[in-house]
Amino acid sequence: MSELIFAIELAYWQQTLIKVLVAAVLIPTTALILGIVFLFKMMSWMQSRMGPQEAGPRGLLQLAADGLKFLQKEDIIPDRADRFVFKAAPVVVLASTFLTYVILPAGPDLIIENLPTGIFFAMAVSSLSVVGVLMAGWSSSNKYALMGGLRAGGQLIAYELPLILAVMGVVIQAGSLSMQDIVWAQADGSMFGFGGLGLPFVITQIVAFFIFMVAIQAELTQPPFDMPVAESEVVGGFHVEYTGFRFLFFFLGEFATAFAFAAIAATLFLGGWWVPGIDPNSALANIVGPIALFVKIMVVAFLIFWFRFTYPRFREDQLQRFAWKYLIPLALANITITGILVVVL
Amino acid sequence: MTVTDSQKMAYVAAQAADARVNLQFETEDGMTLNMGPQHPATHGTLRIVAQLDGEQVVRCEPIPGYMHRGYEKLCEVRTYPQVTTLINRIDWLGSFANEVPFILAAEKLMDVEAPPRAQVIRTILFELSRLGNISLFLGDLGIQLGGITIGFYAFRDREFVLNQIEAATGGRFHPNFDRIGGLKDDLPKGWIAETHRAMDRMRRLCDEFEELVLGNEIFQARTRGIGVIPADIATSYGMSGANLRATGVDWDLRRDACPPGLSYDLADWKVWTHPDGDSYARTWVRLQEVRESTHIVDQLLDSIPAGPIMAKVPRIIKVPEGEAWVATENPLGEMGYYVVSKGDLVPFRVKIRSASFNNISVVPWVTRGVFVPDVITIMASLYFILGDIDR
Amino acid sequence: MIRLSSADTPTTDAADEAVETVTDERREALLARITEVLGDAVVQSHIRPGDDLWVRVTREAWADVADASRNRLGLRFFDFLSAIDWLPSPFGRDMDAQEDLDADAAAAEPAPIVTGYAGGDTRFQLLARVFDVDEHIGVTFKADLPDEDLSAPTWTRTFLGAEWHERETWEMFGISFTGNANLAHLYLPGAFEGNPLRKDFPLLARRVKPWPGIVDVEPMPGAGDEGDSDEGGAS
Amino acid sequence: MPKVPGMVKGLGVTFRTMVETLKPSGGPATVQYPHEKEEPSPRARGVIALHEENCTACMLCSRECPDWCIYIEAHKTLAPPRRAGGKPRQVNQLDRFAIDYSLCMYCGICVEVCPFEALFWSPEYEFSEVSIADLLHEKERLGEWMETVPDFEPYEAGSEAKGKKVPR
Repeated sequence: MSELIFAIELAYWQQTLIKVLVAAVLIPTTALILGIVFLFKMMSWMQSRMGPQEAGPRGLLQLAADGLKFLQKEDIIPDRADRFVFKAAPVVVLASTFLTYVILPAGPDLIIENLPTGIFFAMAVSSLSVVGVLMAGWSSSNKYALMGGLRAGGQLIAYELPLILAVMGVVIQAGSLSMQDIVWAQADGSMFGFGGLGLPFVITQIVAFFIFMVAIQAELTQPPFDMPVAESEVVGGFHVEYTGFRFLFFFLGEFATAFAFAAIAATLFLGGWWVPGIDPNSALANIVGPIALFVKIMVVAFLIFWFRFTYPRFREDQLQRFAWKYLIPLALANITITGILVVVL
Repeated sequence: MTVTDSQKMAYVAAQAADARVNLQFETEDGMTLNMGPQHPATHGTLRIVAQLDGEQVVRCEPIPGYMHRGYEKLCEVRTYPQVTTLINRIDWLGSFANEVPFILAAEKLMDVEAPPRAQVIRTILFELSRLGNISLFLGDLGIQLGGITIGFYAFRDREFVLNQIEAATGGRFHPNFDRIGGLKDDLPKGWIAETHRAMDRMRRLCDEFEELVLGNEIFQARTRGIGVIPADIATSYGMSGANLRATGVDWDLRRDACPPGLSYDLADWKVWTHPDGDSYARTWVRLQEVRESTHIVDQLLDSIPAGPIMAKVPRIIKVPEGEAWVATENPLGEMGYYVVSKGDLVPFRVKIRSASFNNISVVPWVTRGVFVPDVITIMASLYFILGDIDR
Repeated sequence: MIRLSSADTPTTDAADEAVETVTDERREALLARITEVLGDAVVQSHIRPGDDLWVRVTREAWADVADASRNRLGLRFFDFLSAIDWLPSPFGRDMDAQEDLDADAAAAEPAPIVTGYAGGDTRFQLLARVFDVDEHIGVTFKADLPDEDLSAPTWTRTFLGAEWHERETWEMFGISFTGNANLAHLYLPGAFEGNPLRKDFPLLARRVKPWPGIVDVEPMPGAGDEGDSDEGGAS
Repeated sequence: MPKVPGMVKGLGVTFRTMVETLKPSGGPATVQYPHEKEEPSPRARGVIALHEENCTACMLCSRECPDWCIYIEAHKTLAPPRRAGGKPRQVNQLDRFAIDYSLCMYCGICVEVCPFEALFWSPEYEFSEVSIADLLHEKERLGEWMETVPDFEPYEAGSEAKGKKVPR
């Protein structure tokens, strides 16, 4: 447990407080990192420009400045909006992100709460955001928001299924729902009898990895699945009426969720905090682990954002068809084959 | 002045009329989605009122006029050389191309012809403005469909074309370079070589567009079979340019009815058509047109004859009495000017036939029963410039 | 296409056309076909050899002209539809500000209306152009509209694209089209008064501000007026 | 060779561009505007400069301007004779020459019609103002632009146009 590093015995409430604070700091920080590195810098480079340059060294503080700007803005609530629901929606979205962070392991002992059903919990809470999105879309009393919210609702539910089914393959192979156990399973695994590199599940579960990446793209409502927020038709979709810090909540939620999903993908398929050559039981793993996890997250996030900046978007009916007709059968087939192989081998 | 008072009244009445339109739409069945006039999909201020049943469009009507500047009236108080400044701003992306048909109409009435060198340079600039215009279409289409990256590429490479237009004419967007009987000035040194390089950049943009957008399976799923316009409907609506050629009608004013004063016959080129008539076909035809256009420019650049650039015209231009209709194949389609002269300094009547006006009037016909995202695809693939609709 | 000459006589009968040395067989043939199909509806015509063909038809036959063009003459492509107000502008160029003020007073006796190619008897004329995309030949139709009844049959039954053009003509000239149910404002705000493209509609932009070019160089104190125009003489 | 799916090719395009942008030899297509500036072409129509000595207040530019944005005031005065012992000449003394850039359409007709080479285009473009009234440039301001007027470029081969010189 985390308190062991500091060799301090803490009371339960103290532990909880620290954990809450860590998560509360992590969410904006990770969102900022993703926003700066990918949304501002990488997108700019891919479009042959340099991105923001003025705020901070090489413009790295631009997003922080934007955040401050959002905080200063007037909080506008439309006249005919359902005020309570309108105000609650961003909180719901952010809460779902917040809860996802609870089960992310960053080292053998660095985890906020090692739930035995960790990945199941993550899938469950991440689908909470649908509720927030629908609340936002419905309460805004705006047709664009309504259309965006409904599209988002349909899309998030449709892609929740392939997401979970993709995870199932990994779970079957690891034999556990706990995030830590999945990492251990990959660290202890062996490739063709050679155990030095362990067995990142991306090798055996490449189909699941593909489905997972597609599904999180859709869950994040990013291109090519960004029809719910398509700015060229529904002008931002469910958050079209939000300003100031409420919009900031959505923004943070989007990028923190991207980070969380990237972390889950890194943990499930790339071995999480585990690095070949470092004894997972040593204290060193607690220091190298977060760095390794961060690097792996950035690799996954790079893929997510690379797709985002390259592809045009699907139409809503096309992406539904894609989910139900192709992704889900594929995921089911993957589970079946994995199950058979696990039993046979 | 009493007129301003009545204008004030007209404004109030207009607000009320707008409210009435909204009410009328609201009280009918289904949901009415009002896109614009300030909507990201309507680069410019075009309002689209769509009546929806779920996500399906029952009726969709574009409402232009938010940028109507009354050029036909304004032309009646401007002398012939002054008119070109004004009509630059009709299709503001292909601005030089706007001047040409008007100047040709005036030349026809005055019975003068530009010297060969001026004709070739005029044609080159005409094609450059086509490149500047359609390259932005390629980028804009990507942006409308969610792939924003190609938009930046288009802006990046269009810059080379605009730089060439600026280096020759002095104006990036509003060259005002065409004159009755020739051109304002000759080309600066080094321009030809630099333009060849710009053409290479444009061809690279075409390749990138093909790889990034046109070849993308998602893009094809979004555009193939969407917004199909048969040839019969297209001619009935008077659609022109790539929109008409995408319906399979082999009709290009540059080749088939090139007015004297442009020298397309010096180049060896091809008119592309596509039989499908859908959004993909329109995009494909435009992409091929950009490629073809770079080849036209390349060939003409190597065949600029030596000589003067202005024919002998009087300093004070009075155009003899008569009527003339000249249409050219502008980036957006057929643009024509019906100029009526009474032998005065100013034209008596100028009817401006702009391409987007006819091209966009087909929208109510083509959007029945499509989905809301397809409205965006169709509008983007029909490609309009608001100044070209509203004039 | 080679431009041969321009006929500058504004009103030329089809008969006069033969006098000219240059003839344009394709357009003559098209005109013959039009006359054959439309019969009495053709009032007058004019050909500029190698350039264009104008045909003036009766107002009553206006809708038949569209139908015949598209379905029988092969002129399938609808180019545009508009109108001309042949009234000489009572405001001049709106430029010579001082003269303008005088012109306002003189507007009571308007100059005679002179119409263009293919003639005309009325102040307002409809103007429309159709094209044959296979034969690459076009024709401009005109029709007279009497002042007391500015209306014509609609073209929208034949050419769907005519709807917007008719709406524009309706609001700009005040010409209504019977059969076009959707004559709503296209460009102008809902309750705009007046028809801007009529010649007697003033262009406000040119009237609210004095023309800066009217100012002249102040003469030498005590000097005569003879030095007034020496430098400006180039204009 | 099997066909590469278009979606994969697209990824290649964006990745290539990123590498191109980050490469020292490539670099971005943009410039960081206030710190570095692109050189506009010498013919660029940025702002109109007035060479006051050449202006004879003939009013041509003002009359040809489609936007009515040039204001000229002048009076006649006696100038010293050209040759010693000659008669004093009567010339136009320019009192005011102003261009309202909030109306100007940058068409260049005034520069073109000027028979005495008093107006020139300068590619300078940085003269935006907070207040629209400040866009009315009087003759002193227009005279200052004269320094920024570049020399006329030589013409492309085959041209018969005569090169012109900018009075300095």
